[in-house]
Amino acid sequence: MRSAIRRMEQSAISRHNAQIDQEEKALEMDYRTPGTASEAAALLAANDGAFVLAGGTDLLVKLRAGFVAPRIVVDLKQIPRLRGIEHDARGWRIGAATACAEIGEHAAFLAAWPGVVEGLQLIGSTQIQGRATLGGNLCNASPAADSVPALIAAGAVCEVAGEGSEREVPVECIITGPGRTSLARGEFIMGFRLPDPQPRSGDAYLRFIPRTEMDIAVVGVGVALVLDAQGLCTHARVGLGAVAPTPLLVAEAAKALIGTRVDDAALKALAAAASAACKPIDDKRGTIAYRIKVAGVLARRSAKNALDRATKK
Amino acid sequence: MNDMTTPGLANKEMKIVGTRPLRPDGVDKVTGRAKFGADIHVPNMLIGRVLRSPHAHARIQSIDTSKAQALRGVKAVITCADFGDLPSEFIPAGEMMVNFRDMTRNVMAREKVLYEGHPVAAVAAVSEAIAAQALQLIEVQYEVLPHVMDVAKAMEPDAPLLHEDMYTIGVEPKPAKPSNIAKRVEFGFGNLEDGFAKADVIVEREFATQPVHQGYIEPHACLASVSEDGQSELWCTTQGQFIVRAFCAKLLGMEVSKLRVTASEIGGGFGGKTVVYLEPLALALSRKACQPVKMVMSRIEVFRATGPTSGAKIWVKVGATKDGRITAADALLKYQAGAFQGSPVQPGAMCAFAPYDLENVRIIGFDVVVNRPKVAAYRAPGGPISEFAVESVMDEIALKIGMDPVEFRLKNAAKEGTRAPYGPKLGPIGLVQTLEAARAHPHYQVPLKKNQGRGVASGFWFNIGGETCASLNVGEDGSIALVAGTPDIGGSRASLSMMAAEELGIPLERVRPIIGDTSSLGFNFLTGGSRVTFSSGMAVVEAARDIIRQLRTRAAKLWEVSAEEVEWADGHARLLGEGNTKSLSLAELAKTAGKTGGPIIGNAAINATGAGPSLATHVVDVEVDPETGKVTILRYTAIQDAGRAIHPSYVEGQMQGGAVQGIGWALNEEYIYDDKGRLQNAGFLDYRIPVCSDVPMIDTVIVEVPNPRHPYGVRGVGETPIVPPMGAIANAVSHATGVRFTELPMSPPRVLEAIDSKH
Amino acid sequence: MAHLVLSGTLKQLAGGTSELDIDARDVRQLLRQLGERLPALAPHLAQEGYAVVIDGEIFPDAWLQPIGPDSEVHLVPPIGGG
Amino acid sequence: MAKQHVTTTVNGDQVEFLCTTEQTLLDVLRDELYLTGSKEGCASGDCGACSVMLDGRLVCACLVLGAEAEGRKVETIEGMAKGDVLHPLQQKFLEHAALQCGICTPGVLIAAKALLEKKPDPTETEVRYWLAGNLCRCTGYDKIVRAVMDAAAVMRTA
Repeated sequence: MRSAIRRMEQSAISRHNAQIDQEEKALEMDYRTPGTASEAAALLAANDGAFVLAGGTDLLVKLRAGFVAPRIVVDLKQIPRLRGIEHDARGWRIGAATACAEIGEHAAFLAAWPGVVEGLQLIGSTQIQGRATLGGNLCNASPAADSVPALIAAGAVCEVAGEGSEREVPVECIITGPGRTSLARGEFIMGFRLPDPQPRSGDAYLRFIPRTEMDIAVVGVGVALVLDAQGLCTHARVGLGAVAPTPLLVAEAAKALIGTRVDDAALKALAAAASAACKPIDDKRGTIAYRIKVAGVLARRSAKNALDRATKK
Repeated sequence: MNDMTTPGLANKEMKIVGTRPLRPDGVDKVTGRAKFGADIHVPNMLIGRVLRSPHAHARIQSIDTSKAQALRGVKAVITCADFGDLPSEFIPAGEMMVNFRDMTRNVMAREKVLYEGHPVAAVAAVSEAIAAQALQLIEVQYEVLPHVMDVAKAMEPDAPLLHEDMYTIGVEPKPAKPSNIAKRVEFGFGNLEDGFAKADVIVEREFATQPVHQGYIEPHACLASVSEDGQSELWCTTQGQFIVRAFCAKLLGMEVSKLRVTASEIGGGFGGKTVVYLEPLALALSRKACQPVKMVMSRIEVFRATGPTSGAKIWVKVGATKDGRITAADALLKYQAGAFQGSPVQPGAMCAFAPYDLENVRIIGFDVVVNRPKVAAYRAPGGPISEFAVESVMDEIALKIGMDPVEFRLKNAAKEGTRAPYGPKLGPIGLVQTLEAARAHPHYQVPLKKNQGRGVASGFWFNIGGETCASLNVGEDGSIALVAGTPDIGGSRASLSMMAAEELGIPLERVRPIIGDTSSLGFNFLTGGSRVTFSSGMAVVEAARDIIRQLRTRAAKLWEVSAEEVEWADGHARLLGEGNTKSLSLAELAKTAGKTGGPIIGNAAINATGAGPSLATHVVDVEVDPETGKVTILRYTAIQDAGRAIHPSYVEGQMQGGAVQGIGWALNEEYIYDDKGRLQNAGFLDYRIPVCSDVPMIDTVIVEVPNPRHPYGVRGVGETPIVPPMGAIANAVSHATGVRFTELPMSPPRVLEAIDSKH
Repeated sequence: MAHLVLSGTLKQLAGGTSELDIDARDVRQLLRQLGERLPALAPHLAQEGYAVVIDGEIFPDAWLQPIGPDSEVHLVPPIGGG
Repeated sequence: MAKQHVTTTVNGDQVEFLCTTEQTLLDVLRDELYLTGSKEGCASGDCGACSVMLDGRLVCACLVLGAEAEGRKVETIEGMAKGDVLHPLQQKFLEHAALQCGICTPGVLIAAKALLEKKPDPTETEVRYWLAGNLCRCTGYDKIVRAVMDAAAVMRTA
């Protein structure tokens, strides 16, 4: 009798284990390193649960915390077109999987777009800089991504690759909500295009964090502006981060600067417009009231930095 | 008990004590060779993982582990059923009064889960992945109960009750109803009414602090191996291998001699590694699986389920005359204990006004349970919380009567013979010296600019002694193996070797220190209470003197004289008397030890008493951004009475580290829970401890008022440095902004709100 | 006779007694006599593991520590540390 | 579970290992190669205790997959001293008592070495910001910063 029970238990357990074997197989995570964009697009399109790996600074954290369970991890870093910084007739091109540290070390790009570099250099520690990428920072789709407001302000455009397709999309059109992007299945970002900066132009990025480093932005503001020979602002773009479900391009804030000398009155109007554009939440990093107020403060300070740079050019 | 005083100590010229040699364990630590808790692997090892409660408060209706047990690769699953229940009584365990009913429930929930992260089951499996999978197969049915996180709310009569059988201790008659108030304590003397009647100025304020975590960088880790006959080995990161042995043996119903505990190198503790979490679970899993089990906490688990120290609500009222003499001081402290009784409200109450010489004083404290992890000791447990509030009020009084805050403190400073608020008279202490050093320091004269402020605060901590053993084994070449029983958490192998070498009169390099396991020495209380350089130092000195007695006897035998005719000086036995030049070095005596009676070892087994309080005064300058509320620390000077600094670099290190932990506590560190009692910032990203770029150099001044009850005058320095920072910084921020800050942390949103509401 | 001073919680538990002279030559004798003279206090002292303070120096768990004839004695809760 | 076969260079030696996709470089270093000098303090890139060099770049080993090490060069704390000669940073950390518990020390040393290779004469502020990703709870950073500055001075004159 007892042995019969034991046999029954044994068979139940072995059935259970067989099921687990199958589950294990199903849970197995594959790792691929495509060498071309089309190979990568095909892998991403063909597989449910395919995740892109660029710098890994977000994906690996989510993986360890059990927030994601990829079936296949597609490492894009072996695709030559996703690496490096180039300059051509259209301006600057940055491979989407280029490490931020590498971009920060590029003297000519730093001279051209100091605000963009300020933003991307604020992504995490020195160690994170060695891995984090612009493509990853954007596609992680955090409202607080540090590189995004400055890229938006700079008018950066993404090269989006898909299965048999390529298209260009403005940075501000990629993130559609926290953790969500407008990219279709199989699509990924290959690179970022930035124009050559115009004469008498300047850009800047500032963020607020409780410490001096290592925090996620409570508020981030990128400002890019162009002056005419008389010092009047002819063009401006303002990007805001961490104050709404997505980073924002704030036309009203830009309007506050255009046609002015970026004087105190204009800066005050800019701050008011930036604060008015905020639709933040209360969370562990800041309150609604705090974010709205500080967005205005940082918009003003950031615009001043951009102005200083434009005046020196 | 032990008379270890050395008359004329101050005049004795030191060769090693007070210098700054390289630490003996240093090379291992800069090369990655040092083995910390998670750094060992043994054959046939399993990986253990813990299933934790997702609820802040719930009744456990059932736990079904059958599916997890059946999973291939799972070797053991345990729940509370694997631990015997223990009655609610305080019994001494390793020098502490411990309620094992609570401890067994904290390591593994029984009837209820009392905080998010409370363990409910654990598994051991052949791999981490299988262990993780097994956890998902354990089915727990909960009846979710209302929870309470706030200390004041938990004290209300209709608050959700954590323990149906908790009746407040310390009130007569015993309360008729159970409550979340575990204990009421009161200290003080004099007549408050009379005192306040004499005051020209009275300041009365309420304060709030948040729980803060010790924040050691090394997560809890251990490896347990129980053999079929019950012989057990445990390797773990702990502040006290003997305490771990005492706790685990009791929880698992083992004889202490069957359990050998080895302390790994410890990657920070600050009080947080004075309790057990994983250790009894790993032993229980290993006992069931008959294989070694390694367990390592994730950072998330560390935040959810270990430490922290209490959050609190505090009320303080102080009266003083116009000329700056305090006439009365009153305080009410409500400390969160976490899920089980035992907040540090008692020492917090004892310390609150201890830096002051008072005639009329009262402190009342409440120990209150809430649905948070059980608090653990954290550097000067209880002191920083109450003294933050008191130091803020003292600053405000000084401001009101127009007196310099250092001057005000000097007028009221406790000194030798002052009656402490907890009763007895104090021995020699160095508070006045730290205040005078603060006033004389160039920092105190630096002019301040707009939006900048300077704050001052003093702090008191007791320091402790306790049971301690040490042995010194003389090798055949005269080198010394030093065995201490207190884990080295910040350089104590250096200070202990230095005292041994100084006593014996030999070069430091001749002493090699190790931390012994629980079978190599008699019982040692843990590394904590700033006791190691004091107590283990005392034991080492006694062991060294034991050796010297033996060496003199050996030399006397060789010279055929009596031991009284032989003195020990500069590492040599010397024959006393006019014209005698006979001398034998330690190495020479060691070489012939076998022929003169056998190997020479020095032992000490003591209960160290006579620990002296260490007092400190900190000065800090801050700048506040009036538009964002961000506080920047511009300058920081920490001044402390060390009694005697054996290795000044490591004394400074304690002062600097404590100050920076205090900066974190003051400005950014806090626990953020959602409305269901789930922790929202269980990681170093959003639990914001100071990073390197957040702080300036921390200037230090070591004051030395020797402790007459220690052979080298040592007081112990590790804890006091975290007492003054919160008060000092709050005072500085208040002066920079013109708004009095009474809530920690002074995070940017809170500071900005206060500045804005001023206008 | 050593002079014992009780304050705060202990005074309340001792029914308001704040000072008493005790003929004790060491800590164990002191605790034994306290048990006889203030029975309400004794269980509390034992459960909490109170330490004896003799002339300003704290002695936890030191039964044999001598108490001088003119000593001032206090009782304090045990101090731990971090 | 199927494992990846990886060939890589660690501290100048070619090594091979098998790992699953989810195993990080830190897991591999510690649990497969038994190089336990790199520590896990957070597993999320916030503490820097696992700092290593990957093809000459400072990274957190907990944020790199083991499989990504294929064909790369990894440098860890175990390779910092040459024979019995400590690196000047290691020596200065000992002289300045720039460690207490020592758990963060390997990561701090690797990060500081990367800084001095890039910037031989850093200011205090540069040192502090470069090391902001290396948490230390014991020292308050004072002696760490001094040790790095002093090592930099020694290395410049060497």
